[in-house]
Amino acid sequence: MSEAVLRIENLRTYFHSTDGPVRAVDGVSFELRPGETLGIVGESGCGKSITCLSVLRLIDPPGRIEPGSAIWLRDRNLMNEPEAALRQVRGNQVSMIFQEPLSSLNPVWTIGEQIAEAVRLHRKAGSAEARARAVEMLRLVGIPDPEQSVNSYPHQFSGGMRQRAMIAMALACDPAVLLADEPTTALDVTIQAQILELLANLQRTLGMAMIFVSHDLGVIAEIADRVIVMYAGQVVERGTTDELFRDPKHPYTEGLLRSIPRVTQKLRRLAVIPGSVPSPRSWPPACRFHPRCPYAWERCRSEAPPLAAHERAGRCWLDSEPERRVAGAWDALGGREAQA
Amino acid sequence: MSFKLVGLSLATALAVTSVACERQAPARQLIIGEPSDVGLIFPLAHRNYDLDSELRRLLYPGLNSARWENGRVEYSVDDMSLARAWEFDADSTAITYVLRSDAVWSDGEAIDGQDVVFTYNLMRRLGSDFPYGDYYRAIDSVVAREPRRVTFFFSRRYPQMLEHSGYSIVPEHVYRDYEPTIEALARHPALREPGDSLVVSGPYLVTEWLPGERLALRANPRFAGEVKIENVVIRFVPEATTRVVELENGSLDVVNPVPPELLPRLAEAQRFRLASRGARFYDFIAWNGARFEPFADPVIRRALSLAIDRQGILDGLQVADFAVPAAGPWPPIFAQAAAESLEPDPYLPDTARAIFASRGWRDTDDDGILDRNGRPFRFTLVTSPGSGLLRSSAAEIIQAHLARVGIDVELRLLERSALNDLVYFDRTRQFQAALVGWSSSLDGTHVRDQFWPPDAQYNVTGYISAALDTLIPQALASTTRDQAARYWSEAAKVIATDRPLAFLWFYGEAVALTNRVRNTKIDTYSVYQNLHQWTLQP
Amino acid sequence: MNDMPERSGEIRHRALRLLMALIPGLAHLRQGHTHAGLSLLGLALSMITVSIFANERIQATFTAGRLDYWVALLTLAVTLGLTWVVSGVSSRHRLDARVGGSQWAIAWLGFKQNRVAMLGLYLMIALYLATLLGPFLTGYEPSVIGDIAATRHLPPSVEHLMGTDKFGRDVFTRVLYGARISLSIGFIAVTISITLGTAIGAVSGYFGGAVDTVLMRLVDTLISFPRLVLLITVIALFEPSLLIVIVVLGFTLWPSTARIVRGEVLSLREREFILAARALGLNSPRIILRHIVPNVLGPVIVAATLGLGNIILIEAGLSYLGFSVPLPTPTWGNIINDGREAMLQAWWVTTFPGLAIVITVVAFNLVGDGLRDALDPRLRT
Amino acid sequence: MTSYVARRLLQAVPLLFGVLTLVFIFMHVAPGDPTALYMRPDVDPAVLEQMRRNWGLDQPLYIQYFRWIASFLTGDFGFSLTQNRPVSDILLERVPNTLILSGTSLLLIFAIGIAIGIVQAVRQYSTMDNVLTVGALFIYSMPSFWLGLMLILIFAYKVHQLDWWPEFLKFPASGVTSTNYDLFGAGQKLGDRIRHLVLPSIALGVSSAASVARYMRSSMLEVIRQDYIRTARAKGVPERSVILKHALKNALLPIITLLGLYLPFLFSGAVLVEYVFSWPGMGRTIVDAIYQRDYPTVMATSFIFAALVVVANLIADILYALVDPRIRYE
Repeated sequence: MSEAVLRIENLRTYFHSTDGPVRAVDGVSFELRPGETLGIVGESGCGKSITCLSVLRLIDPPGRIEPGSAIWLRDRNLMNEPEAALRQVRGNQVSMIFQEPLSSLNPVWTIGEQIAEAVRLHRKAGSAEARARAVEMLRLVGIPDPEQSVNSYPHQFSGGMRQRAMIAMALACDPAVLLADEPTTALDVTIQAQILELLANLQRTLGMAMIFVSHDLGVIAEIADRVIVMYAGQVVERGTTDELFRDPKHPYTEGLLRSIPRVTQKLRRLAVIPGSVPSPRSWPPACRFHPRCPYAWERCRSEAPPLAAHERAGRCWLDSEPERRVAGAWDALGGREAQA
Repeated sequence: MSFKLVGLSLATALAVTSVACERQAPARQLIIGEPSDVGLIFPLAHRNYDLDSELRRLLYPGLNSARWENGRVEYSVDDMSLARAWEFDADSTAITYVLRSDAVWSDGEAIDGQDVVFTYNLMRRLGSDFPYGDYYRAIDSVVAREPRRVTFFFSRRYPQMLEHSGYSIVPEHVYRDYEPTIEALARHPALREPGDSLVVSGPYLVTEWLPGERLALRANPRFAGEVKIENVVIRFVPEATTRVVELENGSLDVVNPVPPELLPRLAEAQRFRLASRGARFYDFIAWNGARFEPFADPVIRRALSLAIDRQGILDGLQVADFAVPAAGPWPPIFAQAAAESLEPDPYLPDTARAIFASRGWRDTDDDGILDRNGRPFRFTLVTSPGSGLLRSSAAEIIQAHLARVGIDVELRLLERSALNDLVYFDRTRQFQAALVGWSSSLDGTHVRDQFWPPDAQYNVTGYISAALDTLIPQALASTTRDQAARYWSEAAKVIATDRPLAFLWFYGEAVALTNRVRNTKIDTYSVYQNLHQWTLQP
Repeated sequence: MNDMPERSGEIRHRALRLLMALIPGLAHLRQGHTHAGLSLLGLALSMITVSIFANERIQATFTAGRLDYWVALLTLAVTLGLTWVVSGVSSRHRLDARVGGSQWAIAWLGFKQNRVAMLGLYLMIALYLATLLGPFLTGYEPSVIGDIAATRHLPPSVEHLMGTDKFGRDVFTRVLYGARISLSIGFIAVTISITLGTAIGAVSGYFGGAVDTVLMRLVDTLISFPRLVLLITVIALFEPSLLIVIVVLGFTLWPSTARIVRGEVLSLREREFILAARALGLNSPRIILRHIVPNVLGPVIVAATLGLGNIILIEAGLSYLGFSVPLPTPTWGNIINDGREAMLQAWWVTTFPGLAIVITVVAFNLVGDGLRDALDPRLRT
Repeated sequence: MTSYVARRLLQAVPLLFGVLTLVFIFMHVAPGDPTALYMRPDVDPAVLEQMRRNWGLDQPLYIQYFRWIASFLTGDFGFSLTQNRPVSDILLERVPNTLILSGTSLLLIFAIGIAIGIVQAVRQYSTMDNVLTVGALFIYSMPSFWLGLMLILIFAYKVHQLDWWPEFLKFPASGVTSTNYDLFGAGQKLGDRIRHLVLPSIALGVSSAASVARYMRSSMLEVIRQDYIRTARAKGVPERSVILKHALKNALLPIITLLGLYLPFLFSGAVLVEYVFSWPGMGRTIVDAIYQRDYPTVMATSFIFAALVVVANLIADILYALVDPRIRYE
């Protein structure tokens, strides 16, 4: 494999308040290779979105990326770059699309203006040229009648069209990396599929790398080559999509997988991970998952498990004591269960 | 970022303004500050405003020219009169004026007898639109037998014949075709937007009128006499302090009037001088016995008067140079004043208290307020607030003075319209005591207006006096001014003794001028009567 | 065994408790609540200072037979007493302890965090105290005129903190007494306008339809007309007096409150608990009074605080045009107006009452803003 | 759009009608009499009575009312009882002056208010933010006429006595133009007008500017937290453009509605400020007319005031539609 286009090392993003730091992202490392799609999955509040924003260094005070973190874009550490250089990276080499296409588009600007702005900024293009590019991009993302649509305002688009416009805007400058932060969550299921397909196609044709953030394992399974699972600000498991789905190492991943409804399993009880995501203000000590874990034992409460440096790894003591993984532990836990 | 924008626009604005700062010294221009605007600049439309009258006389001289001399109005012919001579007929019921041959309207038309006839006819035809009916009521007819000879025929011989035949004359050729109502005349283009096209006959032409802001005058080249100051601007500045600020900054040369509050300050300044208009106005308290029974007693009225320290108030407010305590309705400016004047009531609070006690008013319950039969000596004094008025300052002090002798005065301030309504128009006289002012006439007739007959509109206390019943008809029947003046002053003496009102003081408004302005004649009759003769030192 | 240190500790403890009982705020200070402690201590100290300096006047209270002296004395005693009571009670049960209590307790906590708003609150308390204590804070009478020539227009000095006016009256005294009128005008007028505005707004929003249309047209009419012109016209109709000014201000300022309340009610009307109350068959006045009014109280209180400042400004403007409370009753507007003509030689007569207005309005606005932030978490930034 | 404007104007008719009816009733029930200006002892009370009859003041109130409505509908504002001129002439002179003064103030209010609000929002909780917040509050709490008097005292009086004070910062205390205005060149004329406008428009507008700044600050803070601002930043837009291009237009939306709200407030202030600065505008006209019971002038001026407010609200709504594409008036 060729060298990583993006490599995150020990990323820590804390929010500082008078009651002490909120460790939203706490030591996350991963790498993204050219042309691949990396899925990041986890419940809301686990730090996925903050990780994405941190990559572009779009963290506002009181949030701060702690020293010691490194964001390598090929051979540049974005942590050491000045703001002006970062602006050259944003929207140009690394682009981002967001969950809520309506609120993420400026309501008082036309779609065309918003796409063209990035082109004008990064390509030093004139307004006619930028506009032409906007039309081209709209056509590329499959918006009908792009010459007309370019003059439309976001509120005149449907949800799916808005997300397509967002994608057009993000890809207008041919970025090497696309950060997609739950781009399909707010959409209808049918539209979701269309957008996923569009993203997959575009990624293939444009040859860019993509980080795809979602809480939906089904979506991840469809689009990602490799997956990292995040819990409580940390990476708890990584591996290829296949490996991960076939044989989850971490009980959290296991729990997530159990909660996916399957068409094949008629009328089976659908499992939900008991308890709720802990507050980032005070993560549980030792293994952060232990209060919700069906297998947890003494060690989990006293000692934090490490994440091995392999391509395939899980942050769990079960790795060293696999015999403790007993069947039926989930059911015994008697968490809230829902009817599928 | 946005700071730069703001800064830039500020800088531009300042640059532009600084261009205008290169103040050229105004070329021979006199700037006058007056509190309120003029009305329609048409002599027959004038309101009871000082500036309206001043401007009327300045722009539209009458047949004769009036001056205040030796304590009375004297009539003569000079450059401010349209006639060069007049004569009475044998029985003194007709006056024939000979018009000056060099008198022309500002548009070049000659002024002739027809203009005079037209003017006096128009007065009559205007009806209530020209409310000052005295001017024509005794005039049977005005006849112009020759272009330059006009004769006034009066129904009888009386003292004001010269005054009444000396009203401003308007050009017939300009207003001939207009319907005789002010509303119709006001639609004349020259009156709607006064400028050079406004036909006048006095020393000044109107160049521009910006209502509410200023009126600019320019010397009339067709005026027969000499005009010293080419340009005069009258600015309307309602706020008295601002007027004085502008005077001290040099952007005004004349301020009329100066409120009492600012007199001491200007009196000290070397660069200015103050000219008094002569003590013609008087303030008084009307005691309405019908609404507060004790006031019906002349002895109580005298005691009240003794309890007010007039000189103390004038000294305290530092206006003693511009006002004198009053005893009756006869102002000190009149020629007869010196001989006939009475001593104003002195300040004798102890005597006052003794008088009250003699009438049964004592402080029996020890609350500081006199009482009789369980009723306290307490009444409401109405007056109007208003800047520039001596009396509105004085009200509070009078309240304090009366409190010292045990009288509880409640002040009630009414807006001026409402006060007029209450005191003068509403004949049921729903007030107990009123602190108001009056300006004396120039011949003594105000003695009738204010005190006779008992049911007259302005006789607000319903004052009755047998002596006046004989004196006033005699005064009215007089044929000469001297004869009438004797009766008027006699009547004034009667009134002073009866004290239907507490006369407080006579005062004259003061005009402030920079020392550059010379050769002014400012008196009780007029401020700007000889404006064209004023000079401006560089 | 060794009870000596224990005993001395006991004594120290007792002495300390005695001291804490004697000196208000000390307990708070010891518990680390510097803010509360210092304000209590300061309040007590200033009251004691006033008592010492106004000794003669306090004694005069019993002979003068004047209401304002009694009010001042009462204020002095009550304030002093309160500092002890509050110090004793609240140092033990602090309000903070009751977190999770009502919405108001939470709002108070939020308000307390806001330093500027607290400053406003302190200013407001100081103003009201000064107003009530008026007769003890000055040695002069506001309306008594003495030897004018000798005392006229004296510049500020130790004798006359803010100089004297054209009648030789002490401007500081007049400003102090003027506060009484200006603040009470504001207070009563705001009460009227808030009550009226809340009632009309609630009715209009709750019933909607024709009632709403008619009432809101009225509100539009009143709002779209320059307020001062309206006030002048109305006051010219009657004659200016304290009562008329209060009533007219109160009855002309309600539309903005009505608008706010209506907006709140419109959104409340569709909420579950109102629908539930309706489904239960409660009658309209009951629903409005019991369910709607309490829920719009927050914005109304904010409007009231901001309106108070506004009314003081308007009253001053009316005074300037001669349309307010007649002389010699001092109001701040009156004093400014009175000194206006002497502005060039006696700047102090206009300047100090003006500053008094500014500080008062600032205080009310600070409190109003603080309340808004505290009561409406959405606006917290 | 045209039909929308027409509909709005039509809706304003009952409002204007209401205002005028209110004023009519208040004016005519108030004591006082326009003939007072002509009152003099030598004037026969019968003549004054005749004047009142000529003006129709002896008629029952409802007849006066309908008569007045009738002439009003035909566009006749009547004849001023005290100035002896058609009311329309008076208004033609006065309305522009008031519009110049309030217009300048409005510009000042929004320019300064918006600029300060932006700075405060961008530097939230900084020292500058706090200083500006407290400063704005102080200014906001000043009575406009008092501020006017103080401005005159300082900038039109005291500084005139200082030699070192720059000439162009010595302002005139009153008036609209200098007396020798007509002799000036075009540039000087403009400068002269601006010099006369400085103090009154500050006295009139500065308190509202402070309140615009407060609104702008919170509006801007609200907008800055929006997702599309994050989008803009993620596009690599420089911070300055993020604020001035992406955020400003959105943050201005609630501010535009203030435009209509401030006009009545400004007109109220104008009544006082016009007095202090001898500015011949509508405010002074209406107060004088109220004093003198000049009914036709009061009615007509009230109408203009209310009509201007209606128009300003309409303009605000149209502006809103222009800035916010989501709103379309059909």
